[in-house]
Amino acid sequence: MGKLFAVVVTIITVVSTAIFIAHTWWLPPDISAHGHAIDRQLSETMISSGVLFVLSQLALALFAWRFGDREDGRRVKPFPGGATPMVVFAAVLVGAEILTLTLVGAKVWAGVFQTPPDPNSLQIDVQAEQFAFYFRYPGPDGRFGATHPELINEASENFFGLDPARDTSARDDIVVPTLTIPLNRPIALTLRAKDVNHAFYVPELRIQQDFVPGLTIPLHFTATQTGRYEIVCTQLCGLGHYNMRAYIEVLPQAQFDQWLKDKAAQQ
Amino acid sequence: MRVRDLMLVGGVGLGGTAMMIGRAATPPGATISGKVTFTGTPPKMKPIDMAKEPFCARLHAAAPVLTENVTTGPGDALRWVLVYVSAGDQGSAPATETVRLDQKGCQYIPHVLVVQPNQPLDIYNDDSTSHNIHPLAKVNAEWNKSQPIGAPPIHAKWESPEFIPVKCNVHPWMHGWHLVLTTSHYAVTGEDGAFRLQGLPPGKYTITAWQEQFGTQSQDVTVTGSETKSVSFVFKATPY
Amino acid sequence: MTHATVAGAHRHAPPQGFLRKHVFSLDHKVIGKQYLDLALVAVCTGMILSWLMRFHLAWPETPIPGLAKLSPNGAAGGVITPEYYLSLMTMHGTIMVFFVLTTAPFAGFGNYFLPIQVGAEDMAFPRINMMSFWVTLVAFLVLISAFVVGDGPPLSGWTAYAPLSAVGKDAGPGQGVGQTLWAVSITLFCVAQLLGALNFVTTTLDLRTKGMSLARMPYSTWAWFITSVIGLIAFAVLMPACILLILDRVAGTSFFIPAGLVISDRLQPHAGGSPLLWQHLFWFFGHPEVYIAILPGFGIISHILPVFARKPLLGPRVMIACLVAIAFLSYTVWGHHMFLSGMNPFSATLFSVPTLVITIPATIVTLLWIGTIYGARLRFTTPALFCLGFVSVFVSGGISGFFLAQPSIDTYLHGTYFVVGHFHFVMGVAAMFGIFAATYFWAPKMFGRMMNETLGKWHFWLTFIGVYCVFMPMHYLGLAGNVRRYSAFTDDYLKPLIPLHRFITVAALFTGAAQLIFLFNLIRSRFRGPQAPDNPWEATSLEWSTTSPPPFDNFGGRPPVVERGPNEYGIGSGARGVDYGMQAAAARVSAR
Amino acid sequence: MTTVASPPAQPPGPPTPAAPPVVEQPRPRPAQTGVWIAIAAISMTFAALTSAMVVRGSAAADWRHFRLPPILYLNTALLLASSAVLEAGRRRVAAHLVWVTLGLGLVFVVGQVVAWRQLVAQGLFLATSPSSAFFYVFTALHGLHVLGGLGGLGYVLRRFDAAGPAPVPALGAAALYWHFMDVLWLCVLVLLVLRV
Repeated sequence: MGKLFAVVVTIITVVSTAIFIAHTWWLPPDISAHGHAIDRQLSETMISSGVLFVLSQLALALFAWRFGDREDGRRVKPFPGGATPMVVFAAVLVGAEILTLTLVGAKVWAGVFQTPPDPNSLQIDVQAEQFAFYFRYPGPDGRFGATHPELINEASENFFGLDPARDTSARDDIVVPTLTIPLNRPIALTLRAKDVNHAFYVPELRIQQDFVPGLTIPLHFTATQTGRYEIVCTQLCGLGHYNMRAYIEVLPQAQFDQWLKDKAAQQ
Repeated sequence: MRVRDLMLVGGVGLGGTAMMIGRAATPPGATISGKVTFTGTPPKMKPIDMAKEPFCARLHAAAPVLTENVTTGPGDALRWVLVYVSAGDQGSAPATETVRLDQKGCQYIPHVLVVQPNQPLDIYNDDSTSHNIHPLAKVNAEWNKSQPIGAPPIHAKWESPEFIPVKCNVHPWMHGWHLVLTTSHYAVTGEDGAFRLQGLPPGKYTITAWQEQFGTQSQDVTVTGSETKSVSFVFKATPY
Repeated sequence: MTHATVAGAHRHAPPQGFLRKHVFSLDHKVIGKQYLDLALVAVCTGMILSWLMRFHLAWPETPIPGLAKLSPNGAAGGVITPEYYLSLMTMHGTIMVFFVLTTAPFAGFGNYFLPIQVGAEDMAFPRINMMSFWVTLVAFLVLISAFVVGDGPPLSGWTAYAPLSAVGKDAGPGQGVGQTLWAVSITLFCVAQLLGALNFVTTTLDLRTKGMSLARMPYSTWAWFITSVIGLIAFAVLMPACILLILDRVAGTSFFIPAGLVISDRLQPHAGGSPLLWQHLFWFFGHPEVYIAILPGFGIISHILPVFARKPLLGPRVMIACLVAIAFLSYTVWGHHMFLSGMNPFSATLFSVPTLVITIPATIVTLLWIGTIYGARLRFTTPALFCLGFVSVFVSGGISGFFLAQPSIDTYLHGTYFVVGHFHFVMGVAAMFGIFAATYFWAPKMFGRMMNETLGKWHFWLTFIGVYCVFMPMHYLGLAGNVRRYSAFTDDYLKPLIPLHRFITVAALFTGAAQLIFLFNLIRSRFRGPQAPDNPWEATSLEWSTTSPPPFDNFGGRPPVVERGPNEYGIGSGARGVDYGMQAAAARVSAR
Repeated sequence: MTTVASPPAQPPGPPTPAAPPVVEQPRPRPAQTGVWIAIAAISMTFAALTSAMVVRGSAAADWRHFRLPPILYLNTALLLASSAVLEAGRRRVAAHLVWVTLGLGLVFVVGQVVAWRQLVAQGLFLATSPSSAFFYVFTALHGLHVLGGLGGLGYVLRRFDAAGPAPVPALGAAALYWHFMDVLWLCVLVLLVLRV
């Protein structure tokens, strides 16, 4: 029975680890300026904790194989050195690993979430609602119109509650359901929720952030590859949660300028 | 089964307006007909970008669907206006035929749907995506149900007269109306803004026109015999 | 404390009549079994819910036969609606976390064995103990009633994040009456667990028998004791939070609902509340709750493993120190659930450090178990296999904690199946393995009959392989960015992952079906099978000094006098024969 | 709480031949211990609510300050008096003093209800403002715990009536709980005076 246990645990360990190593299922390619640091942190954690995982599972398997009761009256053997050396060793080893991970990881985290956005960033206002994202560009006047929740009217596509009748800066605001951004330019989003908690997650951008009703939360990044990717909601927001998505369209600067001009003309 | 359904939908989509204007082939009695128009600048009918739901976005890739809260037609006509007898109706037999609401291409078809109390209403999902129907009723019982792909039609009915806004919680742009009326004399204007109320016994009636954004207007009309009277409504429109 | 027969207040006459004996009993053993029966009903319910979810995820458009009849609202034509999926998920999480993982290892086994293991006749306050069970039962019934009342069960998850959980029925089906029932149920549950924990702590402190010093308490007793201290603090925080949530829902207050929310086209009449306040209060409870679920498992494994290794636990004092350290640290880490919640990003680093530090005691505990096996004479009985399985799945689940504890990596993995795989391994499966080990180990004591070993081993192998097939792939899904709490995977980038989901579903259905073996074995052994001797496993702790099952007052009026610690295995010459020293001399008591 | 009397755990091996003499310890009093533990849990509950109040109040534009109903101070005096009476009752093991405490406690609860009615008369309801909401929540939750304490006193009085020795441990535990209700109320009152 002990040998069977050892074999099963070994097979499980080897297969699980092999799939991780082979990257059979893995992160999509990174398209952000900051993502490589996160990927490196992930790989380092994967290696160090993977070693711990394999060693402990194999030790468990080995001991189960070796130390079955053969009813031969053999005396039990104490663990070499008792608990203390092992405990000290484990504490030092894991402690060192934690220290490294924290020091490096805190730097990575701070680089993404604790730095101010580039002053030349493109400002885009994001509103999450059940169950869609809407993106607002300030339009030719460079100013966002004020929002009034009581004026929100989805039937007339007034998703942000703008007041074009009285507020002239609101008239040229461009509101679209697809986040269209230029390549290699810092983007600064302000996240606001209309109703409940939501989240902004683009796996390729290696970025995720919750929307919290009542708060305006900044988020910034730079995309380094053109293409069309999905933005998904990762914070349970109600019955349509699974279908809450938008696309992010990364365009070369010239194409983006043209797109913005076309949109402004439609307002 | 599926094909028949689709044909039925097509039929309703095309002929829906006509069916509602002329409910029966010239019944006896008087007729009130006319046109609903607007003055001033109405809000733009904005194209709806359905990028969030790729299935629907593909359907409308060539010509985007426009917002329907204020739908205008040639000659300043106003579409989707309900015209009905709000006072003076002597009552009629309750309607029993099933009314059908379709969700097709991420739109409610028809946008404005009229039923009488307890008239059976079947709601179909004709899209390859999940929909949600949430009538924001206040007098009647409010409900909120999703209809996934492959789910059977939802059988509903409304008990009391009420104008109920209906929304899809999953697709923010999907909006429609369920108008529950006790009278059987009503019409919803088509693209030309025209309406026709038929089979009215002689008497004095109040005719009311209702538009979801501009509100209501009423006129008193007296008819005798089988005459045809003409009435028109003009709503004042603002751009915002 | 040492004098066992503490005083008249707890000594009560054996009850007469069926109701007093088996239903409204004050006997901690009956109450413990009642908790376990409740947990059994709850776990079956919770597992059926997970089956429905898994089936729907693999084949979202295929009708499930019979479901249309059971739930015409949630699944017309047998196809699960998105809101019904979320309801199933919410109920699965709530039932499993509260009514299984808290109820079985802590309230159930703790109730039965804590008093016996310290040599007491009963809990310190038998009446409060009984009340605690009945309030738990009412809480469960209130929660379950959400299936049949109103628009169905709530859909905001077991974490019930405000404002989704606070604004009422505009937020969707089930968010009306259903969500209120949820909040009431959890409030009641908190009250019940506070009463239970009060009993556990008092009993441990005051009712230990002669010679039972703190250092001689078995590890399971230690774990229950520490768990109840955690529970006293955690449930005392969740209860007022739930009360505030109820008030937001029914009385129009705005504790958690900010101004200007437009939900279902309606401007909500609330102002100024803070959604993050709910998250802080919830996770201040929620993270320690994870340890409430798993620490009894730690204790049970540390208690059982030496029995079958025939060897004392390696580093007993270190083990207890680690349990205490984990309990203490569990109150400093709740923010790691909120790295991306919009709280100050600087505090993410502050919460990340203690989270990573917790891995030190957790690693040491694991190494102590593995070190205990070294040089042992392992007897591969079913409970022993579940102990070994526990160590394996705990390692697997614990390792993924390394990733999620780091905000920089959590930026990518938060809200994905990686998290689902992690917590199912570490608190779901590991805790369940603890429960299984405890059941096979203590069933002879509780019911007087041995459980069938062959069936038990089949159950172990199928479950052990099954859970790896179910939960290991979830880590791969998470790495691929698969978002959790989705009722269907309609996103382009998720579609290639559907085959893996189908694999998980098939594995989950099989693993679930394997539990029927356990259920059959458990029920059968109450009536059939060989009579259990007093000490079938040759263990040392006090419960094995009395009869199987123990008499009404546990020791037949002769409280044991403890002479040794619980760790005396592998002593003597090593020749065949007695290789262990019992904590107290076995005193054959007359079975009633 | 009591201290460990027995020897520490022994290493594996035969038990030590001469066990150290067992020192007589005071009898454990589970009722007392239980109340101390309950005090810890209740403190935690009120601490959670206090932190919720601080968080909720820190950024609120809708926080409305109001004057506390003056009757609260009278109620405070009543509660403190009841505690003093109970302490005397505990020392003399006198049932009639427990009765007096029970009466004063009831009057306190009624007084709290009067305070609510005075607030309602001012138009301050539960949902009017977060300040009034917290006021009602704090006073109601404290009131519930006082009612629990009254139940405990009732139990002690029943034990007085029954045959047998006077319920000294139960009385001690009930008194401890009752004094804690005082301390808790004073904390709540200070918090309300400062914040509301």
